[in-house]
Amino acid sequence: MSDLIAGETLALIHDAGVLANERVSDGVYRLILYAPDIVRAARPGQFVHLKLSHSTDPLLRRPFGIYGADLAAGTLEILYQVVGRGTKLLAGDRLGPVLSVLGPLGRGFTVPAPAAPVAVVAGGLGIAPLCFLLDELGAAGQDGVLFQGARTSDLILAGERVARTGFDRKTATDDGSAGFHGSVVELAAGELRRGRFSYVYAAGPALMLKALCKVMREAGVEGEVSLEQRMGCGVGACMCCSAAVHGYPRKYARVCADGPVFPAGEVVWE
Amino acid sequence: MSDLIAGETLALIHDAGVLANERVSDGVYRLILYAPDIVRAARPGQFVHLKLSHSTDPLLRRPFGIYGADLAAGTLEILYQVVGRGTKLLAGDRLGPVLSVLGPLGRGFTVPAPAAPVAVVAGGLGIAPLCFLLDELGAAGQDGVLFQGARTSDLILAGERVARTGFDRKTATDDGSAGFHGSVVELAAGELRRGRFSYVYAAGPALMLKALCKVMREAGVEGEVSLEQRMGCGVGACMCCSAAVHGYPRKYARVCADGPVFPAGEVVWE
Amino acid sequence: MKPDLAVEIAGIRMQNPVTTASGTFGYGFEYAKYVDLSRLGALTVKTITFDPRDGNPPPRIAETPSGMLNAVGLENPGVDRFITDVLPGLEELGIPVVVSIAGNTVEEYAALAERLDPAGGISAVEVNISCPNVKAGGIAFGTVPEMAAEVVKAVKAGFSRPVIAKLTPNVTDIRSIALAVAGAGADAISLINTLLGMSIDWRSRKPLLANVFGGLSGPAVKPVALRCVWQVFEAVSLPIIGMGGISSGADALEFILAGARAIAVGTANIVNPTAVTGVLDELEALLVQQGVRNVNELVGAAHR
Amino acid sequence: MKPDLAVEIAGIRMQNPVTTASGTFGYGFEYAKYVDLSRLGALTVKTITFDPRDGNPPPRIAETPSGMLNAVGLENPGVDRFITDVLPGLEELGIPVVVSIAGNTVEEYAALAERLDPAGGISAVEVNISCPNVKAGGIAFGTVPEMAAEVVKAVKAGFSRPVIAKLTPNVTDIRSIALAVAGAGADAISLINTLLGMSIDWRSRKPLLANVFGGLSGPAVKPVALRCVWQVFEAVSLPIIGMGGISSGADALEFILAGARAIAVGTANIVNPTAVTGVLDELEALLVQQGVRNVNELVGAAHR
Ligand SMILES: Cc1cc2nc3c(=O)[nH]c(=O)nc-3n(C[C@H](O)[C@H](O)[C@H](O)COP(=O)(O)OP(=O)(O)OC[C@H]3O[C@@H](n4cnc5c(N)ncnc54)[C@H](O)[C@@H]3O)c2cc1C
Ligand SMILES: Cc1cc2nc3c(=O)[nH]c(=O)nc-3n(C[C@H](O)[C@H](O)[C@H](O)COP(=O)(O)OP(=O)(O)OC[C@H]3O[C@@H](n4cnc5c(N)ncnc54)[C@H](O)[C@@H]3O)c2cc1C
Ligand SMILES: Cc1cc2nc3c(=O)[nH]c(=O)nc-3n(C[C@H](O)[C@H](O)[C@H](O)COP(=O)(O)O)c2cc1C
Ligand SMILES: Cc1cc2nc3c(=O)[nH]c(=O)nc-3n(C[C@H](O)[C@H](O)[C@H](O)COP(=O)(O)O)c2cc1C
Ligand code: FES
Ligand code: FES
Repeated sequence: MSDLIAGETLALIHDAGVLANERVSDGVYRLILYAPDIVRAARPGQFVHLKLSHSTDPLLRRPFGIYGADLAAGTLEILYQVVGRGTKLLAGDRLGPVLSVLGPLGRGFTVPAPAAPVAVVAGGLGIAPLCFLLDELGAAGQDGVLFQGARTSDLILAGERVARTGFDRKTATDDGSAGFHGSVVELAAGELRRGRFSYVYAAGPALMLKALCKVMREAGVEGEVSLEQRMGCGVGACMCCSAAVHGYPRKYARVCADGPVFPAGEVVWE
Repeated sequence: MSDLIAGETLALIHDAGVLANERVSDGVYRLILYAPDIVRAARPGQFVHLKLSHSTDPLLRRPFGIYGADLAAGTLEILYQVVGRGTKLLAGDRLGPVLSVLGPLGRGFTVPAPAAPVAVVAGGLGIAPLCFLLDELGAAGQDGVLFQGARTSDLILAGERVARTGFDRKTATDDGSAGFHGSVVELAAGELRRGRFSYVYAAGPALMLKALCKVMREAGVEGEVSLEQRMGCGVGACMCCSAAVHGYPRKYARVCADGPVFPAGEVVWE
Repeated sequence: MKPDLAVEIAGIRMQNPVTTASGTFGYGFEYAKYVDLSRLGALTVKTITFDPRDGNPPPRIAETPSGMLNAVGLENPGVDRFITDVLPGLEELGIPVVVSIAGNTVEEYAALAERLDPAGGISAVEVNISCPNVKAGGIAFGTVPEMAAEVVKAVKAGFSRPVIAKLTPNVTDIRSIALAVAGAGADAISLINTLLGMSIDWRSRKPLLANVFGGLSGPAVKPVALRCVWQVFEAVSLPIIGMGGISSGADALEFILAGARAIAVGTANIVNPTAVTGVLDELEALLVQQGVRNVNELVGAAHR
Repeated sequence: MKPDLAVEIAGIRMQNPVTTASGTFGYGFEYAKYVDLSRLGALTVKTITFDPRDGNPPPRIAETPSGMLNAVGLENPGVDRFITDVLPGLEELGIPVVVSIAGNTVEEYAALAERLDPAGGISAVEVNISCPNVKAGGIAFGTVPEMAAEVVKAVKAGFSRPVIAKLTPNVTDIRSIALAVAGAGADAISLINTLLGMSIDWRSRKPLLANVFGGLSGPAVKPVALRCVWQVFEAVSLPIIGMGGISSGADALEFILAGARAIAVGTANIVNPTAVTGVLDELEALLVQQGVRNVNELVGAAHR
């Protein structure tokens, strides 16, 4: 029945105070919300669905992975990039003091990992949910390596946050401005093929995940990937966020409720 | 050709800085904009057309009479009441630092008055454009009496502004909480019928203006009234703001471009 | 004083006029943690078809000014799994359940009606006739009066409780469709379904939806929906369930004044999981404010 | 590199694809102080009728989510005053002028065409067929293929320059109307006119527009308009002038990709008097950004 009834995670909807909303890099911002109840329930890989205007335009909520959840402070962190109307509003000067937050939503990463050491592979903003994962893997005493890729050095984000988790980091940039000159999948492929890691977690652009899944299959290593899809409700009802994944009663799974994290081997890439 | 081509008033569209936006009474606010070019061109009875959101909802501009225009400071003042979505946004905490202002628009009051002493009759927020008129009548050395009505004493607005013009003020409230207990038209009717005034200016709710025009006709005194109508463009092009007024090639005049101020005797009241 | 909110649609007693628009509220369960489902006037569930359907490939959704396009393509588990897995849970809610059905042939509609008829816990079926008729070259059943009537007749023949016909606004004259389904025995009319639209991504120079076309819904369509309710109210005497962009109590009231006896909340659920009870609470507050004792007094009042 | 923006619609050379939507830009003069009119690809003026028309009683406008309703009712000075008072001023602009015409009978359309034919300074007429045909019981000409064709034929017979047919989206199948007007000799197709809608004031419990119904326009209708352009582009080979909610260069580009050779800015003018040149400037900037040398390359490109 998993396709008919949403998982019994606790999810809430309420207006959260905006504590900070600051630029951290070119077109990238960090948002800190006061949302203690959501923080208490949040698991790595889950997301929150934010309403960015009080008007009917833009109409829909926007999904963002949970970057950090500070139980003591009751704060939730989001790391986001300005790409369109909604994120522009989010970064703009008319945001207002509170935001309607729906979450935590979806099924996150498996913690602790079924096996360690782990490879954590991040592309671009994919680092956001993976930071929260690193926090929890660290707390569970598991270790591994973070492979982090981006277009350019300025977008190798979250340096301090990663450092605090104690995980090793290897970086790659498309333009060679930092670390390995090339894709993060190429960077990680050698070690994956050599069987250095027992489990993989990944988030990032679809093309990167597709390439990674190919390497993982060849290397015979299992893991989980976080998918992105345009969403409506975020709660598993509207069937708008489908992605082709094996193991569901029909062809498509719902990214919002069955995912966003799926077993790497089950995702069907066109 | 007045029905086909808008009057050759100078009108501008630009983003004006919001200098102040403060509550002056229950649900009534005063907005101060920095708009020196508009101030230079503004005449009493004209209005500005404000865009209250950067989104497509609410879509249309909102018309507001010019309450004050300070040439030296380059500031334009609006006095407005919160009645619906647009004015709620205007009074809200997400307004932002600048507003798109189109104006000054329309044909205002005749200044100086064709004959004095004048009766200036204001109902509710109708006081806003009439304050600017009082400034200019005063500057032209003309005198008369302001009859000011409102629902209740809190809405007898602009006391200080009126005091500065030196005009006498007589007030009326529907609930008797200040001045004459009844309508401002009843209050003014006696003196109008006795021929105490040579000319009348009025602005306020349609029903009040209709009643006043009846009194004026009976008393044989001429004057001008400022009409309100739902508007689109504000510049005389879309034909959305019509009001039945004699003296135009067809049945309807455009409130935005032929008015908002019309000869009292020409307005057709249903 | 608490106003009387109860209404009757084709013999179904609803404790208030508020239901959910098919396809925007899943099968109800998904919203159980946000909304007390037992407060709804009725629950209208996502359209089911005879066989399971995968639906369209993604992307299936695009945002538009004050609206959204969807091209879900009627993804659903099919009538049999619906009856075994979903229906038992719905019966427990204690509110009327409306089951939306669709088919590509008249026979498919008839088969659905027959399969659902013996199942317990269904107060009415809503016939979604916006689907393409595969036998008539893909013309939607709901766009031709005779075809719409034929579907309704077939469902009436196989289903012993009330049948609601849900009309599409993508027609030249919605009154002629309403008259046709009324003549065919429909017990009530739901409207509107989505407006046919599309969206283009100028960067990729491609349609944004994999399916090219999608259905437009949300506040943007409210003026069209109100007009359809108004026209149908004047054309036929069947009770109307109005929908299209309702996201507040004031919106709901406007539909009631235009002639709707019940109203459905659709896209607003997708924006806000508590929307449907929000609309209900606001509607009740407005009626109190206006001193209305019984909501039925206002049905179609704007025509008077 | 500056892209080539010139397009040709039915033999009319436009320096760029941007024109104004009839009725939203008056006769042009009203905007002369906000916009350099000589920069437009063409000026399309407000619909004129044979006799002067008072239009509908107020209120004529209502705001809706991301849109507006209007019920102006074709207020205009009539063809004779248009020719004597307005046309001479338009000729001086040095850009193509498109005159929109409407009538309640086929004869009225024909009479308008004949009256305008000898007048100088008109590049084309745009036939607004959204009006009710008084002889056919008030059914809009544009909703029945045969009636639409008849009007176009009558105008073609009386007018020696290009004739543009402007279609209404309030039909079951816009392709059938497009095919009919193409068959009747239309030289180009404009679309869309407004969607039929209404608005209710829940406080007064009355329709907000004195006319009850009005035409919905603005960003809200963009998905419907794009869909119509897409469908008509696939159905007929005539050049298309696309409109419906265009308020940015990106919007304009989406219509071009869907199949419009020219585009018109409508409601956006009402919101912002400089909208039409704003759209033009943004469109040009987008083409530069994308390295497009000639805008004609993109017409219909999303179909490929
Ligand atoms: C589970 C999940 C987690 C995400 N986490 C993050 C994060 O931590 N940081 C971050 O910067 N971004 C994240 N994204 C992507 C983020 O949701 C989009 O960048 C954002 O919705 C774009 O909104 P916009 O209005 O600026 O863009 P527009 O392109 O104007 O948006 C138009 C519509 O498309 C949708 N859309 C556009 N891009 C995406 C996308 N990549 N994924 C889903 N919907 C999209 C929007 O939500 C909106 O409905 C995540 C997406 C998903 C699905
Ligand atoms: C020439 C002129 C001068 C005005 N001067 C003032 C002033 O100085 N102070 C002030 O408080 N108000 C003034 N008004 C009225 C003011 O324009 C409306 O109160 C305002 O538009 C309401 O907007 P809303 O979104 O809050 O209300 P809503 O009811 O949500 O607005 C919906 C639509 O109706 C229109 N509308 C509603 N009420 C009116 C109205 N009375 N007149 C015109 N359009 C209306 C809105 O502009 C909008 O398009 C003036 C109106 C006109 C025509
Ligand atoms: C995501 C989505 C899925 C829908 N699925 C269905 C459906 O399965 N059956 C149906 O009859 N209508 C379906 N509709 C249409 C709605 O029931 C409703 O008629 C329409 O959206 C207008 O109402 P709204 O503007 O409140 O959403 C769907 C609408 C949306 C947005
Ligand atoms: C106030 C107003 C008046 C209009 N008058 C006419 C008209 O006289 N003739 C016509 O063919 N279309 C008329 N239209 C329709 C527009 O030309 C255009 O087809 C429609 O508004 C869609 O474009 P938009 O969304 O950009 O406004 C009018 C639209 C508005 C908003
Ligand atoms: S977004 Fe609605 S089901 Fe996933
Ligand atoms: S508002 Fe457009 S003509 Fe007056």
